[in-house]
This record gives sequence, C-alpha cells and structure tokens, in this order.
Amino acid sequence: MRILYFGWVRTNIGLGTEEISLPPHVENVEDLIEFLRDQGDGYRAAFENIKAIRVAVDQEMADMATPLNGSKEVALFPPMTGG
Amino acid sequence: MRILYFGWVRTNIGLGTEEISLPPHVENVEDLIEFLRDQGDGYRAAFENIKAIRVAVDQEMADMATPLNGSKEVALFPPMTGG
Amino acid sequence: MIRVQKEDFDAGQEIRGISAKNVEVGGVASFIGLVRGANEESQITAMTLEHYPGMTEKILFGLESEARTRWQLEDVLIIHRYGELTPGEQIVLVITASAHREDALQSCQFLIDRLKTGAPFWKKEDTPAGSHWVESKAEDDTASERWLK
Amino acid sequence: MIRVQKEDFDAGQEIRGISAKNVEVGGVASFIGLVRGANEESQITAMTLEHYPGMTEKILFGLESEARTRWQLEDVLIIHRYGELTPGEQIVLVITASAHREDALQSCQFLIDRLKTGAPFWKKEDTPAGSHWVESKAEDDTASERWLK
Repeated sequence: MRILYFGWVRTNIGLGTEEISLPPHVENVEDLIEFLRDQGDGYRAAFENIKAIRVAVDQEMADMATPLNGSKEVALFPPMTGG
Repeated sequence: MRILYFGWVRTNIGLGTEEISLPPHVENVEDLIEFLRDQGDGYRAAFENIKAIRVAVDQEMADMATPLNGSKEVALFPPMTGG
Repeated sequence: MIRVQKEDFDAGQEIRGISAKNVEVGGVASFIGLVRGANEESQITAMTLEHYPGMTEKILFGLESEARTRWQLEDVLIIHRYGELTPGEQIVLVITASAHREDALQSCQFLIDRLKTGAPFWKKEDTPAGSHWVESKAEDDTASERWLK
Repeated sequence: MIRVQKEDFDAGQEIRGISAKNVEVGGVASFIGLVRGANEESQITAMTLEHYPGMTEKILFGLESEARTRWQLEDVLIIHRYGELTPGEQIVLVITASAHREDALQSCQFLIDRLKTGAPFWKKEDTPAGSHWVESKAEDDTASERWLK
C-alpha cells in the first residue's frame, strides 16, 4: 500500500511517501496509525496526538474507522490550511 | 429654493431642476409636495403616490416631516436603483 | 477612494494597484456589476444611469467611511458609472482589501448591497418595446437592511 | 474551471475573460488571497505551499460543482498556487459570475471559506526565527461549517 505524508507529519517522519506491506491485523486507519507509530522516533512524534491527524483513503476524506481492504493509497496529514 | 427631480419624477414633470419661491405656508417636505402637485398635470402624475417618493434636503436623505426653513436645495425622486 | 464617472474602468488594473500597494493586504475582494442583455421579461438594448451630482459623491464617501469603521480595511475603492451603457458594459466596481479575508469579503458585500438602495442613481432600460425606469426590488431593500446595526 | 499551478496568475485578465464571455452575466465577484509580510507574531520572509497532487484537483472540482448546484452561476474559476512564495505574491483566486449579484457574492465567499479548511494544502511560513507549519484556525472551521446544509 502507498502511504503519503504531508505538512508536519511529513517533516517529522522525514519522507513524503513510502510503500508498505501491511500486516494482516491492520484493518482500518486507526490500526495503520498504531502500526506506523512503532516504526521509529519520527513516526512516534508525528502520530503522538492522533486527534490532530486527518486522513484520506484513495484521495477521499476518511476517518479512523475507515476500512483499508482494497485501498491503494492512504494519506496522513495535519488539518489543511488552503486558501 | 432650488428643486431637483430625478428618474420618473423628472420625466413626468418634464424638467430636471427649477427655482421656486415658496409661499409662506410651505413649512416642510409634505407641504412642498402638496404645493407642487397643483402646478400642472405632469406634477400631479409625478406625485400621485406620495409613498413612492423619496426626498433629500440639502443632499441629505429626509422625510415628509423634514422642515424646509433655511434649506437651499430639495430633491424629489423615486427609490434609488444604484449598484 | 471613490470615483463617479462616465468612462469605463479597468478592474484588473485597479485590483493590481490595491494589492501591490501594501504587503499587509492578505485578501482583496471585488465585485463588478454589468449591464445584462436581458432581464426576466425582455431583451435590453441599452441602460441609462442618471445620478445626483454632488449627493452621489457624498453618499459614496459616507459608505466608504462606514465600511472602514465596521471592518479593518487596508483599502477601499468604489467606482460607479453614469450615462448610457450597452449590454456587457461595466456599471460599478467595488474593491476592498484587508489583512483578513472575512473583513474584505463582508465589506465588499456591504458596499454593493448599500449602493443598490442608498446611492442616488436611477436606471432606465431600453427594450424593443420601449424604455422604462427600473423599479427598486424588495429583495434589494432586504439585502441592504440586514446591514443595519 | 480549476487550475492548480506553480506560476502566478493575472487576476484582471481572468476577470475580464469571464465577464466579457457572456452577456447574461450581471455580477462578477472575486477574491484574491496574498502572502502577507507579517502575521500577528512575526515578520514573514517566505511561504511554502505543499499540496496533494491529484486529490487537490478532485477537491477543487468538487467545490466548483457544489457551488454550481447551490447557486445559479454562469461561470466559476478557482486558481490555487503551490510552491515557494514571497510576501505580496498571490496565492489563490476565486471568481464567480452570475446573472444576480447575490449568487456571485455568496458563492465566492463559500468557495474561499471551503478552500481554507477543505483543500489539501499546507502552508509553511519562514520567519527570521525559523520556519514553522501554519496551524489551522478555529475561526476558519467556523466559517467553513456555516455552509453545511
């Protein structure tokens, strides 16, 4: 699965995109974040406050309970600041 | 006193401005309109529905009760359609 | 700044002038009113705008002052034309600039709503069936009154 | 129409293109967002806009569609830039055109309110003390939420 990071999620983790093979117990967005949190200090810092994290699954806004089966692309980022 | 007409008040009366010496009983805007109404058919048509008339005294919006003593310029016109 | 003129205006140039002037400006809102080629009932071949010279300038100046009091604005421009115009021609331009988008957007809407019912202009439309004075609209009064404090 | 680009835009030319195209247009509202030279705390020397290519276009297209559904619009243009910008530079342009001023003004405000919180852009500010990611503002959420039907 392709994972993308933006804003301070990206700068904390130190990369903008990566391909990850998810272990079978990762079924939804929350599981994914729990899994990523254990991948290193940058990940832990990025996902320290899960309330500040927004998520898009296959480029549609999603939430922590959104299932990931069949999804190709998950993006994790801070609240958007467009305009 | 200088009287100005705009919009369909002007086209009914057939002129845009005139100088009038007011008789002493004309004390406020309503008196002025009563007085003008008797000056001919165009005036009568213009002031047939007094509710549709707006007025400015010395270029400030006014109403029927506004006194005219000391005023130099009165304008009578339909509701404004700017913008 | 206010301008009452017969001549057309270049909205892009005016906007550029205002946004380029001041690095404190974070948002520039603008509105252009144009002569339409038809209204709900009929085709329109021309529109003539009559106004009250002297009072018009006073009213527009007063509207600019009120907008600057109610919102935090870096700049305000109102241009209103008079005379005979044809469909597609520009009638009015309002530009407001502020550090904050909300102040720019709200004050722009305030000014155009107020111009509709509170600035001494009268519009006459020419149609194939003849010419007539445009009637004021109840919805314009409502729009203007919502700004009463 | 929507455009996501690194390059600057000519707001005046875009407005002219939209108002000249169609004689049914009676009002053109626009908003330009610019990089300010300072915020409440500090001087700003540069702003970098990161975005999510692909999703950005989808979101902007969806916002245009929603605006066209909710209001009677003759035309819509959204241009949003990304990349590194300096104070005074233009970030975003929204133009809406309608037969009726209210539709143009309301939809323009709707689009800019929604872009603030709903389009996948993230702003980073450079200041003399270092650079930081801009935090989303509670007031922007409120402004965006008032458009929920």
